[in-house]
Amino acid sequence: MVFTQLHFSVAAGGAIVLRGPNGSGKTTLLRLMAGLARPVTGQLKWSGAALEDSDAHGKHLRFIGHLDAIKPAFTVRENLTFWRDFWNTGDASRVVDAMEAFGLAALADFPARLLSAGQRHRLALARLIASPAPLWLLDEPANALDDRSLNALTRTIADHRAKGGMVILASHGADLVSGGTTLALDKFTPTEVMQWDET
Amino acid sequence: MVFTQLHFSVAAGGAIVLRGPNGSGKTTLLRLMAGLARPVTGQLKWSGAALEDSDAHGKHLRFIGHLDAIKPAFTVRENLTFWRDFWNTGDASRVVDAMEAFGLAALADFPARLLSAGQRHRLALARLIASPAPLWLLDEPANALDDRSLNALTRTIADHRAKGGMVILASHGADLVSGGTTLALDKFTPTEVMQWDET
Amino acid sequence: MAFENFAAFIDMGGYAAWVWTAYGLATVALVGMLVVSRRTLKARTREFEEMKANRK
Amino acid sequence: MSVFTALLSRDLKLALRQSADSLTVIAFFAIATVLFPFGVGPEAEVLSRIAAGVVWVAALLAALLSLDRVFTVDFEDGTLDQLLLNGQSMTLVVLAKVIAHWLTTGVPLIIMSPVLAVTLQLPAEGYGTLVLALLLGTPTVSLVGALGAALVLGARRGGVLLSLLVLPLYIPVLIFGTAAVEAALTGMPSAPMLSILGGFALIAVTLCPFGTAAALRQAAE
Amino acid sequence: MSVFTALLSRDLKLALRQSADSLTVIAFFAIATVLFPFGVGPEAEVLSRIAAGVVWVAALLAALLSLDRVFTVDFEDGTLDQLLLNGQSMTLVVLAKVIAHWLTTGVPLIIMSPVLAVTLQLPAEGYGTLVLALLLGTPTVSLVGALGAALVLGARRGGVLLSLLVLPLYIPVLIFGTAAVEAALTGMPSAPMLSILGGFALIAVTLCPFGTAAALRQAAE
Amino acid sequence: MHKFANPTQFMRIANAIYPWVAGICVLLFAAAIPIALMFSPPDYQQGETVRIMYIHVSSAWLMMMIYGIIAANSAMFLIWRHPMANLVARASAPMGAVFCALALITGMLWGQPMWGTFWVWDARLTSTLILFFLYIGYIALADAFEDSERGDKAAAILALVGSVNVPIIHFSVEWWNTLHQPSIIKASKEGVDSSVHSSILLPLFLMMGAFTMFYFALLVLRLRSELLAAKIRNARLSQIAGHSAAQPAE
Ligand code: HEM
Ligand SMILES: Nc1ncnc2c1ncn2[C@@H]1O[C@H](COP(=O)(O)OP(=O)(O)OP(=O)(O)O)[C@@H](O)[C@H]1O
Ligand SMILES: Nc1ncnc2c1ncn2[C@@H]1O[C@H](COP(=O)(O)OP(=O)(O)OP(=O)(O)O)[C@@H](O)[C@H]1O
Ligand SMILES: [Mg+2]
Ligand SMILES: [Mg+2]
Repeated sequence: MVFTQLHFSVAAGGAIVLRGPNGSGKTTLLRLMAGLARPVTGQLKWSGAALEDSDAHGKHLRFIGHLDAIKPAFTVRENLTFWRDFWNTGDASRVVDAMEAFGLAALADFPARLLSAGQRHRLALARLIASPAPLWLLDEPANALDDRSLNALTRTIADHRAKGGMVILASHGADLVSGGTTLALDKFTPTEVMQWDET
Repeated sequence: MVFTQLHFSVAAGGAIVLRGPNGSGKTTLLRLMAGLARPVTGQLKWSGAALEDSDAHGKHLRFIGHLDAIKPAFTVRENLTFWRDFWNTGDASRVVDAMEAFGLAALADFPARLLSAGQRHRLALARLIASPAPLWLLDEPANALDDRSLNALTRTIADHRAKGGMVILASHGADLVSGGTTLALDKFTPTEVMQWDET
Repeated sequence: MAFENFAAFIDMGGYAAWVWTAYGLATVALVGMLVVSRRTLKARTREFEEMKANRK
Repeated sequence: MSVFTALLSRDLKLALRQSADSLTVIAFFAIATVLFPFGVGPEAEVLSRIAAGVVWVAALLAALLSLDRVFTVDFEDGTLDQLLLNGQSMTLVVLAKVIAHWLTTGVPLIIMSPVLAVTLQLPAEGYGTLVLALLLGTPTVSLVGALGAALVLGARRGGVLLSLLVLPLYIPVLIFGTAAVEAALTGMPSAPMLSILGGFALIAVTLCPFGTAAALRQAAE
Repeated sequence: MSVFTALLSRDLKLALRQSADSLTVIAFFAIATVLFPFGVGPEAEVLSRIAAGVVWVAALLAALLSLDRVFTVDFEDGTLDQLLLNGQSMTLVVLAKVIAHWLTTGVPLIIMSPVLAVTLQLPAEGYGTLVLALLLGTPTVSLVGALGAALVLGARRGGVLLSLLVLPLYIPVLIFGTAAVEAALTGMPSAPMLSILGGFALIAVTLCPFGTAAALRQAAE
Repeated sequence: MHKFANPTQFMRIANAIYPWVAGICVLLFAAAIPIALMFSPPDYQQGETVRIMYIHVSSAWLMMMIYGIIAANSAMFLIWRHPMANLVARASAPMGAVFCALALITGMLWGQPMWGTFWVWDARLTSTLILFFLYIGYIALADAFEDSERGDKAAAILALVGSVNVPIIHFSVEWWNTLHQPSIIKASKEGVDSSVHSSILLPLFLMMGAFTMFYFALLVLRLRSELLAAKIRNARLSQIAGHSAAQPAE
């Protein structure tokens, strides 16, 4: 699939908000930027160099999508600890910070199976703090969050940017960043990989 | 689980909005009202009579929860048609009306697997129109919807109430009903099933 | 010519069942592939032409 | 009845559409049976001695496999909640699911069985009885299995629990099922065993659907 | 290496916590083997004749069962996406998953096998070789199976396809695995068969993880 | 190389050589069949059954060659994403499966009179059977996904991994001592095996050539229809794409 004519870049501390109706390709674009999908034409660059090795690209980013990658059998703490150990950035104490930032501290030893929808989503977001990375790709991070958590998220994003981090997020309603670029996706055009000259 | 001291009723054409932070028990309360969970003490009444037979209670309501009950292998149309046939209220042509109301008509013959997050959610909501019932229980119906679809939902709810229908919904942000009662759930207190007198 | 007469040719030194089945099946397989491939090609061509015509 | 017919036809359609589950079962049945000659060696007399047993065991294992998933998918994607709100009777829902399960796995197993019995060199006298015994035995397998599957829904050790609950109940079916074929092979009457199998099916059909409905209601709470 | 150790320990912990999957496999193995005396009859000489074959077939089927789910759960709940973004190497991820799978299913199967061989009246000379053969054969089973499971992720008939892709590749393992036990029983050297099994494992370990990693990457696309 | 990646260019070349390939194929068959069936002498050991060999060995050769072609094209598809390479692999697979079945069946038809059994579990027979299953798996996997691109890639990976089997088939007679015949072609070069006479090699080579040309000719036909199928899919996709961002009426 290709997005025809899309050029943009994020500087350190910058933010991009993707907007557009359902099915306009926000999720698809975010996955592309995460390196989970490959562009048919065009390329992704990181610090000026084209990205070839998508294995290494994963180091630079955290992607939080519609699916929350939570194991219901593990407690909140175990879920977070696993991802911190897996990426191994930030030290182990950040797991606690992350739970505090998203109001999960009281639920730390609950199995994730018992969480409400909003709590699950907050647990997914807490990965951003537990194991830091410069680029955050967030797909509708405001979903199912109550007002308090929304504030917490806004604050977290602002902190991240203040430290030179970058954020690209898709959103329908809430305004989660101040002073970012807005990218309006309008109509999504999937095309086949194969291209030929009609003669 | 019990909610201590919760009394409320909905009249025909009425609406209740459940509000409260994540984990305050909105989902739990909605499932209770659907008859999917049973209250430990207290009772549900329908038209003045206590509900004993939860099998029959299902006739009165549509419940749209966090899980969307969509079969990815079926097309949009097939998904809707099955639920209409299953409940067998409203005639078959309503499937088309439902798809139109939620902007799914063009996607009718797409397998549901290909839908974006918002489109899936719209498909779940379309069941409300495809097979009508007097009471609608909606758990965060605004999730993942773009502005247009949000309007469509608001309109659908207004229509339903104008025809004497009842709506109870949980919501964080968007205001989906006008002139309904708001019920603020604050802190959810799960208590043990067993109760006894201290002597 | 390795055979004295036509009957010997058919008999294949007593191995008629094996030899002729092998050749028979090989013929069926090759001709079958040819027929199937040509048929799909024709069907696809027709479908494509129809599609082009409909678009105009 | 709309509940019953709509659900039955949906399940059949789904089985055809994403035949994964029911085809897995059949493929498993076929492959499990065909692996035996590899493992045991191709001698006809050993194989024909164990043929009926192997076919029955493979069929039971295959059914067990498919049972694990009769309700899980619906449970996980929220369909079960909606099914509970059917407004009529949960027993109808259960019957529709069980019949769909039997049609999509039991029947194909029965149809496949003579073919597989050939590869295991079952003597010719056994085929009729084998098919009859499977025909009478598989409904019990589906009914009992559905009850087990509903009981373990959402349980942490679903799969094992299911095997542990259900397989002991299958042993009588297995014993009478193979005994019927043995009888036919040795020229004895197989009718008594077959009627016992029929009796099991009757007991199962009167008891299991209610238990299953109650278990499903419980699982959603 | 954090990727490898974190994932391996998570998978092991998960297997202990919600032991459904790995316990199912063992229960299935045990039950499948134990059902045989019921189906085939208890005569010692028939049973001991087929014992090695039955144990091997049951072990392969049990492994196949568990393989269906090595990646599906992670695929469906979004974990796979995150695993792909590990920043190091997908091959490490695959190795961790395969080793976890082998430790939670292969090893228990090996440990169970002598017990089950007793119920099937395997002659005493066979045990050592049976365990050795399983020890050399099951890693191949896990490696090849993981490749198959990754290839069919999200496919329409995942389960059958997996059987179709993977079971043929298991045939050599089955043949040499039972041949080794046969050899031990008849007093012949079983070392040649065992070394071939080892050879299969070496080929599998050099090829499969890369294929599996590539397959997972494109499954997420 | 990259010139061939363009479907239009590729098909131009393929269509240009098609009549030649087809013509040579017909000529080779016209020569091979009478020589194989009538004019070549029976083998001193195997008698007239040696005539089965011309088909057996030709099909066995084709099934291995086609698998090699599929594997090579799969690699090109995965690495450079040449869409044409994918189409070549997809179009070849069913033919490979048919030749593989033919090799198996003719082998069995030969085995019964020669060895007294249709089947033994020797290394060459087992590995050939596995190749057959790999073909079936490839075809099933390629069609198992709603998204055809996923099927292409999954099948390509399977093809690459499965390619270890091809050398195993070929060298199995040397690595393990088996019932199956050792390689006649190599033996004849060294002049060891007196049974392999030019009177047998001539029809064998003719038949192998005819089979090979048959494959290439049919490949061109099948590529044309694969390409049409891709065009049709593409057109459909762009038709629905216009609606996919459909919205409720304002
Ligand atoms: C089902 C049974 C059989 C199978 C699957 C089979 C398979 C094969 C294969 C795959 C080859 C090609 C090997 C290569 O080119 O590297 C081959 C070649 C050959 N086969 Fe068979 N075969 C079977 C039965 C037989 C029998 C019964 C005979 C003769 C008694 C036979 C004689 C030959 C000969 C002479 C060659 C040519 C050897 C060479 O050039 O490598 N085959 N067979
Ligand atoms: N394989 C495919 N072929 C054709 N169209 C596809 C395919 N996969 C997805 N689509 C279409 O692409 C769109 C997916 O877009 P995406 O999920 O990126 O939307 P989104 O902007 O994230 O929407 P939402 O706001 O609902 O989350 C959908 O309209 C879907 O129908
Ligand atoms: N079996 C249980 N035992 C104890 N607590 C439970 C149990 N099940 C759920 N809970 C708690 O009950 C709450 C669930 O509430 P519910 O899902 O109704 O919240 P909600 O208001 O819908 O939240 P959200 O806005 O996030 O959807 C959670 O805090 C959860 O921890
Ligand atoms: Mg989206
Ligand atoms: Mg909720």
